[in-house]
Amino acid sequence: MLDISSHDVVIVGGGGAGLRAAIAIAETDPQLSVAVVSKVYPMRSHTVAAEGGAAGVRLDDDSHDEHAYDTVSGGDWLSDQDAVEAFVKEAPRELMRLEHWGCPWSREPDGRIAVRPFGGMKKTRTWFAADETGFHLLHTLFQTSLKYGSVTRYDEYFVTKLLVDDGRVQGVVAVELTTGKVQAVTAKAVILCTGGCGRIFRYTTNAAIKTGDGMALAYRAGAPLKDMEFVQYHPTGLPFTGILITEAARAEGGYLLNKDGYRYLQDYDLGKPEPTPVLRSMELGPRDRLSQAFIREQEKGRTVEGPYGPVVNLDLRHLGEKIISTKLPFVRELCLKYENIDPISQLIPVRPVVHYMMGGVHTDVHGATPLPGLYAAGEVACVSINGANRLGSNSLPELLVFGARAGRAAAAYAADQPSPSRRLLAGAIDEEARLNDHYLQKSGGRERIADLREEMQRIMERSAGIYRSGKSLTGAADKLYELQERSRDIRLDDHGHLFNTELISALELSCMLEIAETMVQSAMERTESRGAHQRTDYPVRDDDKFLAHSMIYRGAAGRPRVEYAPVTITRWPPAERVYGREMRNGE
Amino acid sequence: MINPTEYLPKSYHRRMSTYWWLARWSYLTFILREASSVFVGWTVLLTLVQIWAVTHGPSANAAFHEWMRHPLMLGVNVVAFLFVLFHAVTWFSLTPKAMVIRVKGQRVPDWAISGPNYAAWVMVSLGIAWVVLRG
Amino acid sequence: MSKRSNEPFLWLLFSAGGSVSAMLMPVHLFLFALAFPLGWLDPPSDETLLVLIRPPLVRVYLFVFCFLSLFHAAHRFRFTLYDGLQIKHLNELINVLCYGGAAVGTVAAAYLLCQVP
Amino acid sequence: MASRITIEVARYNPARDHEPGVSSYEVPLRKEWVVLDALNCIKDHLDGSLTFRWSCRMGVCGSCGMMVNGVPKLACATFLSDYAPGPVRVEPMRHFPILRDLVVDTSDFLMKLARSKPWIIRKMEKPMDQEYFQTPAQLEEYRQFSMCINCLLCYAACPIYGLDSQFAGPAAIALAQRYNLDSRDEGASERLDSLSNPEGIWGCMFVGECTRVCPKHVDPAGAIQQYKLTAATEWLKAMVLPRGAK
Ligand SMILES: Cc1cc2nc3c(=O)[nH]c(=O)nc-3n(C[C@H](O)[C@H](O)[C@H](O)COP(=O)(O)OP(=O)(O)OC[C@H]3O[C@@H](n4cnc5c(N)ncnc54)[C@H](O)[C@@H]3O)c2cc1C
Ligand code: SF4
Ligand code: F3S
Ligand code: FES
Repeated sequence: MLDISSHDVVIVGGGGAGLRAAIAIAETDPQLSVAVVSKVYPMRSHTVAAEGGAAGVRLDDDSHDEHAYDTVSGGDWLSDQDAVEAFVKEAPRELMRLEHWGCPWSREPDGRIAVRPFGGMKKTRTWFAADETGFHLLHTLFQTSLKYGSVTRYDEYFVTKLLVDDGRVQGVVAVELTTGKVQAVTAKAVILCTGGCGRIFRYTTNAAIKTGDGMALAYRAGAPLKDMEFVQYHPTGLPFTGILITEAARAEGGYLLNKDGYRYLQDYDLGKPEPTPVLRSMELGPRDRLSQAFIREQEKGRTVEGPYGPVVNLDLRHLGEKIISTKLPFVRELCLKYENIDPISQLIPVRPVVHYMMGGVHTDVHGATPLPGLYAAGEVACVSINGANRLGSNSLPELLVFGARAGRAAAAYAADQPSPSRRLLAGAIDEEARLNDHYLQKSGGRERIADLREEMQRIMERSAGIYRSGKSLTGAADKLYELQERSRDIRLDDHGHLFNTELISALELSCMLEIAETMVQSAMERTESRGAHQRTDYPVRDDDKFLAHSMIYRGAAGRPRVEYAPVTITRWPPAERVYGREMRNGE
Repeated sequence: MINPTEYLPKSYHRRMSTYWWLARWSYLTFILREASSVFVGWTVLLTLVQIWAVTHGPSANAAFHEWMRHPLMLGVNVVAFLFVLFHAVTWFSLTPKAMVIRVKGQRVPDWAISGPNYAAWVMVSLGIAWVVLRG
Repeated sequence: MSKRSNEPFLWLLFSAGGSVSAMLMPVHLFLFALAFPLGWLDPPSDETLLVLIRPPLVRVYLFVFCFLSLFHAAHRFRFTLYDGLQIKHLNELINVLCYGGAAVGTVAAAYLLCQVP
Repeated sequence: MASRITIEVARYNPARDHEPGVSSYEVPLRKEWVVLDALNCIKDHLDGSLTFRWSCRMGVCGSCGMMVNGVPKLACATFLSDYAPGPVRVEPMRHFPILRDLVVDTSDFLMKLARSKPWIIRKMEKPMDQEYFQTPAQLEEYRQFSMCINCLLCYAACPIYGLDSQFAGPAAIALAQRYNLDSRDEGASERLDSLSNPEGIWGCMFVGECTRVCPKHVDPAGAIQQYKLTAATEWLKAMVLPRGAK
């Protein structure tokens, strides 16, 4: 049973980036028909979980240049500076647009939108809606999107393949979950907004749906992935669940303490402990450095042993009930609900957990990939503004800025493309046959999905985590190869068509295995340490060789091939990353 | 937005049982609260009969008093009283949900709205009793 | 269209009646249906009662008491029938019976109160 | 604490079954496990065909609503240990058509949500570079109602929705009220047009169970009653004021 439908632009993903792109197209040209295809209802997308806030220059003492500098230095000079400049300029406008759409931003007493400090930012510029910023942002976008008649939603459709013909991407193949029907959705342009891939790792703040599907779709279709070795660990996740305790908790003045109650960050060149938060210093240092400090403390035996491995403590007690319940209500709710801890009087055990993917599908500043007709925005894409390490609260504005840009660019592109060719149908039929042969109608098979997934997560956590080495990565590559082989022998318990979530898990696993492989390969070839990529065997940054983006292609026989592309430097030449102290030779 | 899902598989529709209101305590209290309407109506009826009796001389009055003393009537009226009481209590405690009053941006707590309600209720009841009993 | 729906009107009557009956009904019922018949309290004589209800203000009071309480009860009873017994398809009939009954009661109250000598 | 607990899960596969049945599974009982962990354990290791929705595992995406021992709950925010020694009964959310196992068809809600016009409606927009000022007190007016995660537990709790699926239901109305109360919005009368009818606010009988089960303390019951008050006041105004004055 195969259905076909046709639109001008198909957006894969209904998270922040996808919805922003949809609205941008609907506003640019109401004549264009837009499809939003998403494997979950849009308001379930993981943007909903973002807590802390969204950065955009707001106060008089701040400037676009300072935001750009923080972003570039935070990214260890791997960011493309033209993209960063566009980003910081458009971010405040995008955030203001959300205010017009009804986002309940937190306010100053006089009614102006309030901002809070955030990690790695020298100025206070993070807009927030209590500590449920992503939730409010996503629902505002979703509810606003409901008013556009030109947007058609395909809720709970899982995209399995990009349709490529004549060198151009012209649609997608998707499985409708409720019926199991395979649907070809053709279009003149496709925008990938499928979010990240944190589920490749054992401990993560990411939701179940973050399985790197979009990256795999693009990669398989021939588009390169960029900077895949840069995986961000967030220093403060809850130990068992990986649930995030937002950076805002530290921005409001929380301390990180080791087992002796000592603010250990002072030992790692992150500044001196002050009673109140100092921007770009101590607890407000960047995430990569904080996560690395945790591992160092662990090596020194100064972390606390918990039932789920070592932890340190986040101390909010001195903030008092009022601040905690007005500025961090969700943090308190999460602690009470999932750890049975009240942060007003108790320490919160935390550990670094995988949080965000700096790398992704390579795009230019308009969200266009090298593959004609294919665009990408949001966490799935790598523009790149985040470089080797993303600063907290830069992702939400990135979704908006580049979601809108990709939407406009795709609309312009679609406007003068011919209608998709009939030959695409053949591709869809092939895909339907593949799903049947490989999964639904396959008999035999011994491997359980969960076993393979758990093993992959263990390997990645151990060998490609906060610190990696040539040796650990080679081992991981071998193991991943083995898992890929084993995954051919997967056994499904569920052979039905209706709402077959097991089939979806199998497809997600195949995406994750493929993306994990690109991470390991890129990490192996980058023999330096930069931002979130820390090699114990190459501990220093090597600008001569690696001030470059790694571009990974799916080569012959599906093996990854890495090339390097230059980083765009406009106004900020590479320098030392300094936190918590004055720069040595001036800025 | 338009949702293109036209074709839906055979989904299973459940019907509410006729006794759904027995399934949960809160549903039962809801139904009891709604059932109080019968006794509110009943009380009005009693009042009307009584007005008629009072205005129609001693024999009508006597018959009315006789009627009210009948055990069956007393039984019904005890139940009616309990229901009417239940109506009053739920009514006052639910009022603050429907009426949000803010003072200086702070929502006035529920008790601050239902409290005066209860107080007024007691005062009014005592007042009426006084007027009736005074004579 | 829907703005012309008479639900707001019925709801206003329901609410007003709810408040009136909550405030006044328990004490009425307690005195006349329990305390006096059971002899817990000495009832006022019938003449006293007649004197008591004679002033126009008291008659208005009694009228409002009956009228609003009846419409409160009718509105609630209507929905109890819908939901409790799941007979929403008899919508029209239920409406006529409930609000019609309340209307009849209201007219009766008016008539009786006018008859007070 | 016993180390294992029995979970009875409602199962329904439309391709095979005429009506839902029940399967029992035994899973480890761990202190930090929620019902969702148990379901995942079953799916991963015992029966891969068990079907349910979930995503965030932190009570914010609204995917995992189901009946736990007869009460609508988020599976990811409901601890197994609270039900020890068991058994725990897990069923699909009441009042919705069942698609499969624990998955219900919620498309009806999405239609109703759109009918509530949950977006800012204004006659005149400010230029994009200017903001609408909104004091914390004005924010507080509607903040509570903006916390809805669309989990639909309130629909599963509301008997009125169960009796009459035409009823707009708690969350859709609460979200309309959220925009009505937003100082930036001017769409209240437009929304009233689509909600002041027997299937809208007037359908609610103030059972109040919606508020009791809401995991985000939205208080839809309150929202609806307040909405009724506003609607009735508007109606009175329209009656009293001469036509067109408004
Ligand atoms: C816990 C947490 C807190 C965070 N806090 C902050 C913060 O405070 N500030 C900040 O700036 N950033 C924060 N981030 C990062 C930020 O939230 C994410 O990077 C961002 O929301 C990603 O949005 P997205 O639109 O790219 O993807 P998502 O919101 O993840 O959406 C992906 C969409 O793609 C769809 N999809 C995926 N695969 C398929 C497929 N195969 N077929 C069909 N559809 C598919 C999904 O259904 C979904 O709709 C946080 C992240 C996490 C995990
Ligand atoms: S009102 Fe509460 S229960 Fe209802 S959908 Fe919203 S969050 Fe869920
Ligand atoms: S439970 Fe239902 S009847 Fe109203 S108060 Fe809540 S919507
Ligand atoms: S999984 Fe997101 S709310 Fe439960």
